[in-house]
Amino acid sequence: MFYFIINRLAQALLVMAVVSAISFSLFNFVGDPVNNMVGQDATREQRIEIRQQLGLDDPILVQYQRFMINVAQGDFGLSYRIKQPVSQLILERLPATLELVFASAIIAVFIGIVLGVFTGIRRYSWVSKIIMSVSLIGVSLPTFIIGIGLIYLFAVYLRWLPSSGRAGVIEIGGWKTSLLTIDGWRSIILPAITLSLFQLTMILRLVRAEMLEVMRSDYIKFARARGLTNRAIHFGHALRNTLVPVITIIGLNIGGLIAYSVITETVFQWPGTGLMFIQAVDFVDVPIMAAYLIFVALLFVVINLIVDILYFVVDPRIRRGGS
Amino acid sequence: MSHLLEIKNLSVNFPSRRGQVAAVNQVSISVEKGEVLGLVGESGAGKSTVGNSVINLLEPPGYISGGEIIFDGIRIDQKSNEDMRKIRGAKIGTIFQDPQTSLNPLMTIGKQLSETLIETLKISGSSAREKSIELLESVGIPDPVERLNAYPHQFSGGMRQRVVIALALAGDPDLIIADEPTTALDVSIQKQILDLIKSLCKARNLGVIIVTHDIGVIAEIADRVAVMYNGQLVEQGTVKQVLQKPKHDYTKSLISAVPSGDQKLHRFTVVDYIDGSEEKVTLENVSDHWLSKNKSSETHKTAISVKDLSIEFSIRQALFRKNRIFLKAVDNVSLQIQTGESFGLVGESGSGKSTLARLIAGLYQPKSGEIDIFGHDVLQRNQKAKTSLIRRKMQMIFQDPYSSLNSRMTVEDIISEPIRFHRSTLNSNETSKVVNDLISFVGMPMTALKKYPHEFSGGQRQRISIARALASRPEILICDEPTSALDVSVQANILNLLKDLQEELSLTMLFISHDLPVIRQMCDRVAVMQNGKICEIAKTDTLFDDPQHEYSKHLLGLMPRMDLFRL
Amino acid sequence: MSETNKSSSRWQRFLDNDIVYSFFTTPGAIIAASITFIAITAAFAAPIIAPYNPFDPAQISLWDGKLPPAWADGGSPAYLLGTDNQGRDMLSTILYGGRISILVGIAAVFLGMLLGVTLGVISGYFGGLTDTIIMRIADVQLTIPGILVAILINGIGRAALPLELREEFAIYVVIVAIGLTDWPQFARVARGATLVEAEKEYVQAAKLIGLPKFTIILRHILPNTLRPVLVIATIGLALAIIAEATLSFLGQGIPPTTPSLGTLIRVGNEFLFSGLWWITFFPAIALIILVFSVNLLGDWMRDALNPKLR
Amino acid sequence: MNFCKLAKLSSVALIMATTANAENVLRWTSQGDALTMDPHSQNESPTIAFNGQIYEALVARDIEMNLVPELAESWTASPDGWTFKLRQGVTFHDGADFTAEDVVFSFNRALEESSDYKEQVKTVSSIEVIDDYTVKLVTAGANPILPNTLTNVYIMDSGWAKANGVEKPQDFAAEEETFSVRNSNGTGPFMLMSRAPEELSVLERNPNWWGDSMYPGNVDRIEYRPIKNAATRVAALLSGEVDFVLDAPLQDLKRIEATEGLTTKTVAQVRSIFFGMDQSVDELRSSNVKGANPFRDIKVREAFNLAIDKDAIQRVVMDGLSFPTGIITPPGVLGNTPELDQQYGFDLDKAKSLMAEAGYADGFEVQLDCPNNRYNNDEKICQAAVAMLAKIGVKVNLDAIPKAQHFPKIQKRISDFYMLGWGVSTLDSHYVFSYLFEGEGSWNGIGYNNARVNEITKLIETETDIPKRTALIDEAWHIIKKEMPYLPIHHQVLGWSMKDNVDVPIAADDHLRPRYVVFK
Repeated sequence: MFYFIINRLAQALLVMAVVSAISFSLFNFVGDPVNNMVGQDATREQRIEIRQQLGLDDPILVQYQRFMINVAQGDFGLSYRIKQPVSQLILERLPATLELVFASAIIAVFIGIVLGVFTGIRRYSWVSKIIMSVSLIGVSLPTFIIGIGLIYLFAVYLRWLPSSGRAGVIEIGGWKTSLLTIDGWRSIILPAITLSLFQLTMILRLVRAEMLEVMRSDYIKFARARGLTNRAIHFGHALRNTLVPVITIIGLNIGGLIAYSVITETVFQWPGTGLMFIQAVDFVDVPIMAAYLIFVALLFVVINLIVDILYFVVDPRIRRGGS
Repeated sequence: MSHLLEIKNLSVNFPSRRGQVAAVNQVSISVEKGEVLGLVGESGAGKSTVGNSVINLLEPPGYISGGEIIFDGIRIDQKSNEDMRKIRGAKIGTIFQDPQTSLNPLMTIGKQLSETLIETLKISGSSAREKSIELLESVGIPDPVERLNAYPHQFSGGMRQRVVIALALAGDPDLIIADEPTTALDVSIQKQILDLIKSLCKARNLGVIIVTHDIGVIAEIADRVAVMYNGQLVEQGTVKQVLQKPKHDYTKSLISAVPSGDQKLHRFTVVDYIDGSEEKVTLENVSDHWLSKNKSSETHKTAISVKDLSIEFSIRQALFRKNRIFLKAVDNVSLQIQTGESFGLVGESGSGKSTLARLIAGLYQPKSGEIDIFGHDVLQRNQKAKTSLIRRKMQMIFQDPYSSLNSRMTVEDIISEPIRFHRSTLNSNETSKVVNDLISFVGMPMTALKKYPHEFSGGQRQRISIARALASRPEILICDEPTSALDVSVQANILNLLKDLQEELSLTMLFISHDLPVIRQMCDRVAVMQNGKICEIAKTDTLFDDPQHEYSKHLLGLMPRMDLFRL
Repeated sequence: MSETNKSSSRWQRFLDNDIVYSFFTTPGAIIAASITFIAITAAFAAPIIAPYNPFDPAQISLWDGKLPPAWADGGSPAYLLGTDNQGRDMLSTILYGGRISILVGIAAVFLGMLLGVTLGVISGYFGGLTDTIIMRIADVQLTIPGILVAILINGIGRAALPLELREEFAIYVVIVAIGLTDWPQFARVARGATLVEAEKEYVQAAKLIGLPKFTIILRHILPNTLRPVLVIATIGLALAIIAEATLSFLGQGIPPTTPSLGTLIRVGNEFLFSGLWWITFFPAIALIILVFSVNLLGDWMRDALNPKLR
Repeated sequence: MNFCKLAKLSSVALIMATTANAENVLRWTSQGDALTMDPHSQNESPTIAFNGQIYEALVARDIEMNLVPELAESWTASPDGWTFKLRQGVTFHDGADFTAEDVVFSFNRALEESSDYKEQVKTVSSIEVIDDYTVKLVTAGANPILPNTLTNVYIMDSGWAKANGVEKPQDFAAEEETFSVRNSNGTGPFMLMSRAPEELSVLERNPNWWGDSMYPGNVDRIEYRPIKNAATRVAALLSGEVDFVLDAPLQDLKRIEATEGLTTKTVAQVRSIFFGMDQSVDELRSSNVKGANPFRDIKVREAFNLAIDKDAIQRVVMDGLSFPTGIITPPGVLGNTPELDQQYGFDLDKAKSLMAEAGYADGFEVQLDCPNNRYNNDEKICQAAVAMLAKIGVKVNLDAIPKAQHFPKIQKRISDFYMLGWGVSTLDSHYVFSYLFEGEGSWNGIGYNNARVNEITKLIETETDIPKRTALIDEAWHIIKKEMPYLPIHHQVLGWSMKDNVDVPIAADDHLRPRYVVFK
C-alpha cells in the first residue's frame, strides 16, 4: 500500500513535470504576446520595452527556471490580455466549470450505469436494442453539433430554456454556485446534457459490456444456483463487480468532460475555465493557456489518485494485498 | 415409492447454425436420499448438461426438448423461472468445478452465506450469522467466526471449495449436484473434499449427483454410477458392478484406459471405442531418416545435469528490497538425467516442477546454479553459438493444447517453421516431404497440414505439438503435463505415442506430471518435488513400492486405488 | 485436386468462418459496412463522380454563392444540394470534404496504430525498464485530454512550420496531431494482448526453436494481437473523424479552401440562423452517417471478435 | 479579499435583477467583454465603449460622430494649445465634485508609462489650470486635431484614485490587480453595480447625471452579458433573452429583421478593408517568381485590382452590407471624397492582358495572409479573392489565422500579401497616412515610401489652415490612388439587432451609447 501510493505520487509528479515543461514551451511557440498587449498605435520602442519587462529576451533556461519557481508557488503571472493574475482568474472561473462537469458527470454516470445495467441484463429485449442504437448515434455526434441542435430546439424554437450563459448565481462561502436557484438549474440543463452525452454513451456501452461479461461468470451462475433473487444477483453481485473496471474509465472520462467543456462552454457561453482557455488561445494569452493546461493535468492526476484509492475501497483483493 | 430425483428420457438440444445439436439424448437416471450417484463421461458427453437441466440453468441457447424431471414427486422441468428459483438453493444445492471463480470476489463469505440463508430459509440476519458459523464449522473451516469477514481470495483452493459446499448446503437442500467438484484441486485436497461430501451425504441423508470425468473419483465416493457417452447413457449400476464388470464396450475401454499405479505396462490400453486419430505410421528405417541425422557426434552419458539451481519470483513489490516478498519457486535443486533415460518429475501444483522444466529448457534465467546439457554449460555467456546449438536439441511439449499452437498459422507452417528457420533441409521439396513424414509419424492425416489449429481436438493438437517439437530434431524432449488437459481415453493415445517416439528415436525424456499412475507408466526414474525442493529421487518402481520421504508416502497414499475394483 | 476445387473449398471455408457468418446474419453490420464502403469509395472517387471540383478556385464563381438546393425556391438544377457561401457546389464539396475527413481519419488512426502497436508490443514483450518508460509516457499523455493534446500539437506544428508550407501541410499536421493522441490507446491494448500472448505456450515453443526475438514478435505475437487492435482502430477511426471535425470547428484544423466535413460544418454553422441551412445541414448529416456507420461496424466487430460474448 | 465582497455584491444584484420588472432594463450582448474597468489601461474598442457608459471625457462624439461637449462645455484653439471650459456642478458617482484638478490628474495618469493612451495625449506637453473650471492643454506646436484625439481620454476623480492607490494604470509587472480593474467611479450616466468579467455586468442609471435632461435615453438599468459564439449570440436574441445584440453576424441580419418583434439597423463603419502587397523586398518569400518582386510592377497591382470583383464580394459574401471602395479610408473621415471613393472596377480581360504585359501571362504563386477573427467575414473575403485571382492564373495559398498571429506578420513586414482593416478614430486622414503610408509607419507592411506623401504627412500635423490642409490631404490621396500600393475592397458596415420595443441608435464607431437608447 505504501509502495503503491509512493509509486502513484511519483508518477503524478512526473506527469506534472512533463506538463509544466510543455506549458512553458508554449511561451516560445505560439504567437507573439507583445502584440496583443499593446494597441495598434504602439511604437517599436514600446514593444521592445514590454519584451524586456516580461523577460522575454532572457535565455530560455532562465525563463523556464523563473516559470517553475513561480508555478510551484501557484503564481502563473499576469494574463497578457487582461493584466490580472492568472491564478485568480482561474479560481474565479473554476466553480462554473466544476459545477458543469459535476452536473454532466452525474448525468453521465448515473444514466450511463442505469441504462448499461438494463441493457446488460435485458440483452435481447427490443428496448435494449433501441437504447444501444441511440447510444451509437450519441457517440457519432460531435459535441458542437449536439449543442447547436439543443439550443435551436429548446431555446429558439420551444423557448423552454435559456440559450446560453449561467444565470442565478449565488455565493456561498466564497464559492459562486448556480445550483441553488431555479434559474441556475434552467441554465445548466442544456450545457450539462451536451457535455455528458458522449461520456454517457461511452459509460453505458462499457457498463453493458462488463455486465455481460460478469453475468457469464461462475459466481453469478453459482448465485443463481443458490436461489438468490434476480435483484440480489444483478445489483448485489453483478453490478459491484462490473464497477471495478468501470471506475478507471469513469475517472478518465471525467477528465474527458473537463477537456470537452472547452467546446461546450464556447457554444453555451458558460463562464468557466474552458471558455477562458479558448479566448486565451485566440489572443495567444500564453500565461492563461499554460496555467489551464497545468490545471487540467492537476485535476486529472487528482482524479486518477482518487480512482486508485476507490479501487482499494471497492476491491478487497487489492486492499488486503495478494496472498 | 418415488425417487428423490427422477429424470425420464431427458433430451437437451442446442440449436446452432448447423442445425440442432443434441447434447443430451433420452437419458433416464434417478437418485435416492443418502445416495451418491456418479455421472461419468468424457468432455462433450453431456453430463454437465444433465446437471444444469435439473436446476434449469442451461446455458443459452440450450433447451429441454423432451423428457421429464421429477423432484420429490413433483415435475419441475416445466416450472416457471421464479418457481425454480425457490427450489434452487432451498431444495437442490449445487457445487461447481472451480472454487476460484464460484465465489463473488468482492463480498465477504459471511455476507454471501447470510444472504443465501436469508433468502432460502427466510430467517433473520442474526440467526443467519449463527447458522453461517455452524455451516462453516460443519464443512471443516477453522475459526469460523473470524473467517466470516474474510474475502474469498483469502482462502486457499481447498478451503474455498469447502465454503462453496457450505453455500450449497445453506438452504438445507435434499439434493446436491456437484459438477466436477475436485477437478481444479490438488490430489491431497481432492481426497478431503470427496470425504467431506460423502460424510455430509450420509450425515444429512442427502441425495448427491457427482458429475465427473474421473473414474478415480467415482471409485472413491459413488454408490451408483451412470456412464454417459456422446449425450447418451450407456450404462448404469452400482459402482462395484460397473467398474468390475462393465457391460458396455465404452465403459470397458474407459476403465482400461486409466493408467494403473501399481504395475508398469508396456503400452496403455487404448479406448478402442473412440474413433479418434489414425494409427501412427511407423517410419521404415528411422535411423536413416532425416529425423535421426542430426545426432550429436559426441555422446555424453549425462544428458542433463543440474546443480544447486534456484530461481525466485517477486510476489510483492516494495520500495525497499527488504520489504519485497519473493517466492522461491525452485530452491537449490540438483539432479542428473542420463542420455536415453525417461525421467519423471512429480509434485502438486505450485511445487515448482514446471518452473524447473522451463529453467532447464532455457525459458527462464536462474538466480543461481548450473545447468549442463550434454556436458555443455548453457548458462555461460561466451559460447552463445554453441549454446544455441545445444539448446535446439531440447524441445518441449506443453500442457495446454489450446495455447501451445499459434492459431494464426496453418499446421504446415507451424511444423515447417523450425525446419525452415534452421535450414535443416536442402530445399522446399525436402521440407514438405519431411513435414508430411512428421505429420503421419504422429498419427495425423496429411490433409491436416492445410488446416488451422482451431479445427482440431485437444488430442490432435497435442500430436501437432509433438510433430513441431520433432521438427527441430531434438534429443531431449521435455513433456510438461502433456495429457492433463485431455480426456483419459485420449491421454492413453498420446502417452503411447510419446513412449513409441522415445523408443524409436532413443530420446531422453523429462516427463512432468501430477498424476502418479502416469509417471509410473512413463518413467524410469522419478523425482518428487515439494515447495521448490526435491524430496526424493529414486527408480520409479522403488519409489512406488518403497517410498522413503514422508511427502512421497503421503502422495502415494492419496493415489486412487482403482485396483480395488479390478479383478 | 483441381485448382478450382481448391479455391471453392477455400471460399466455402471462408463462408464457414464464424465471423463471416456473424457478419452475414447481422443486418446492422451489413448496412454499416455498405455505407462505410460506399462513403469511402465515393470519397476516393470524388474527382470522378463529383460534378465540380470545389478545390480548384478557378472553377468557382462567387456569383453562384448561397444558392439553395435544387428542389427549393431559387435553387438551380446545376447544384443539387445548393452552393455554399463561396459558390461551391455542396454535393461536390461534401464528396471532396468527406475524402479529406476519411483520409485524415484513416491516416491518423494508421499513424496512431503503427506507433501504438509497435511501442505496445515492444513494451509488453520486453517488459522491465522499456515497459516502464513507454507506459509512463502513455500515462502522461492520457493525463492530458486528447482534444487538448491535438490542439496543442496542432498549434505547435503550425507555428513551427515555415509560413509558406503551412497551408500545404495543415492536413499533415492535423493527422499527426490526432495520430499522436491516439497511440496510447493502441499501445495499451497491444501491450495487454502481448502480455497474454507472450505467456502462451506457442511463444515458448517458438523460443525453444531458437527464433530471434523480432521474428517471434512479428510472426507469432503481432498477428495474434491484431483482433483487439482492429476493434480499437475501427472505433478510433470514428473518433478521429470527430476529432478532426472538432479541431476544424474550433478553427484549428483543415483550412476552408480545401475543407473537410468539420470545416464545412463550422463555416456553415455561421449561416444557420440566416436561413442557409443547407450549408451546414448536409455536411453534418454526411458526417453523422459516416461516423455512425463506422461505429456500427466497430460495434459489431467488437462483439463478433470477442468469442466470449457470442 | 475584495473578490469575495464583490461577488457577494453581485449576487445581491442578481437577485434584484430577477425581481425588478417595472424598470427599463437593457439586456444586451456582444462578443468580447471589456478587459478592465480602468479607463487608461487598455486602448481597446469594447473596453472604451463599456467604460464610456461610466466615465466621460472632455469631448465626445454623438451618434453621427460629431464632436460634442461632454465634461468640457466649450474649447478654443490657440497656436500653443487648446483651452477647455469645464462643465460645472458635475459630481462623480461617489459624490465628489468634478474640477480642473481631476482633469490634470487624469491627463497625467494617461501619460504614465503603464497607460495605453500615451499616443493620444503625447502632444500635450503640459496642462495649465486657469481656474477651477478652465484648463489649457499646452502643445509643442499647433495641433489642429487635438480635440479629436481626446474623446477616449476619460476623466477620473483624483481623490478616489489616491484613496484607492490607483494613481497609475495597472502595470504588466505588477503581481496583483489594482482596485480600478473591477471598480469604477466616473461622472457618466451609468454606475457600475456589479461585475463578473465575461459573465455579467450590471449598471444602473446615475440619478445625478448632468445630462439627464439633454439626452433622450430612458434606460434605468443595463445588464451586459458577453457571448463569444456568434450563433449563440443570435440565439439569445431570437429566444428573447437579450434586447440588443451589438455584433450579430451580417448574414443573420436578414433573418433577424424578418423575425417578428426584432429589427436591425446598419450604418457605414469607420473602417476600410484592403489587401497589402509587399513592394519592399526584392523577391517575395512565398512566390515561385525568383529574382523579382511582381508586386513592384504597377501592372500587376492593377491587374489584381481589376481581377477582384468587389461587387460580387459585396453582394454574396457580405449580403449587401458593405461599400466597395477605391480608397482605404471611409466617408466621414477628412480626406474621403466621392470621386476618390470610386472603386477601380472589375475587368478580367484587361487584368489578364496587364498580367501578360508584366510578363506573368501564366500567373504566379503567392501566399495570402488573412485574419479569421477580426473583420466581418474576413476569411471568406480572402477565400473569394483566392478564387478570383485564380482566374488570372495567380495561385494564391491562403493562410487564415487568428489576429494575434496575423498582425505581427504585418508589423514585422514578413507578409507578402495580406488583408488588413483600418479604422480611423480621429476621423482625419493623418491617422491613415502616418500608420499605413509614411515610410516608417508602424503598420506600413508593404514598404510604401513616397517622398511627397511622407512630406504631406509631416505638413498636416501642424497646418491649421483648414482649406490648405484639406488640399494637401487630397493631393496625397490622389498620388496613392494612382500608384495603387494597397488593394481597397470595401468599407465595413455595422449591423445592430434589437427588439423593436427598444430604439438603439446605431453609431459608426460601434460603441453603444445608452444615453440615446429609448424604450418605447
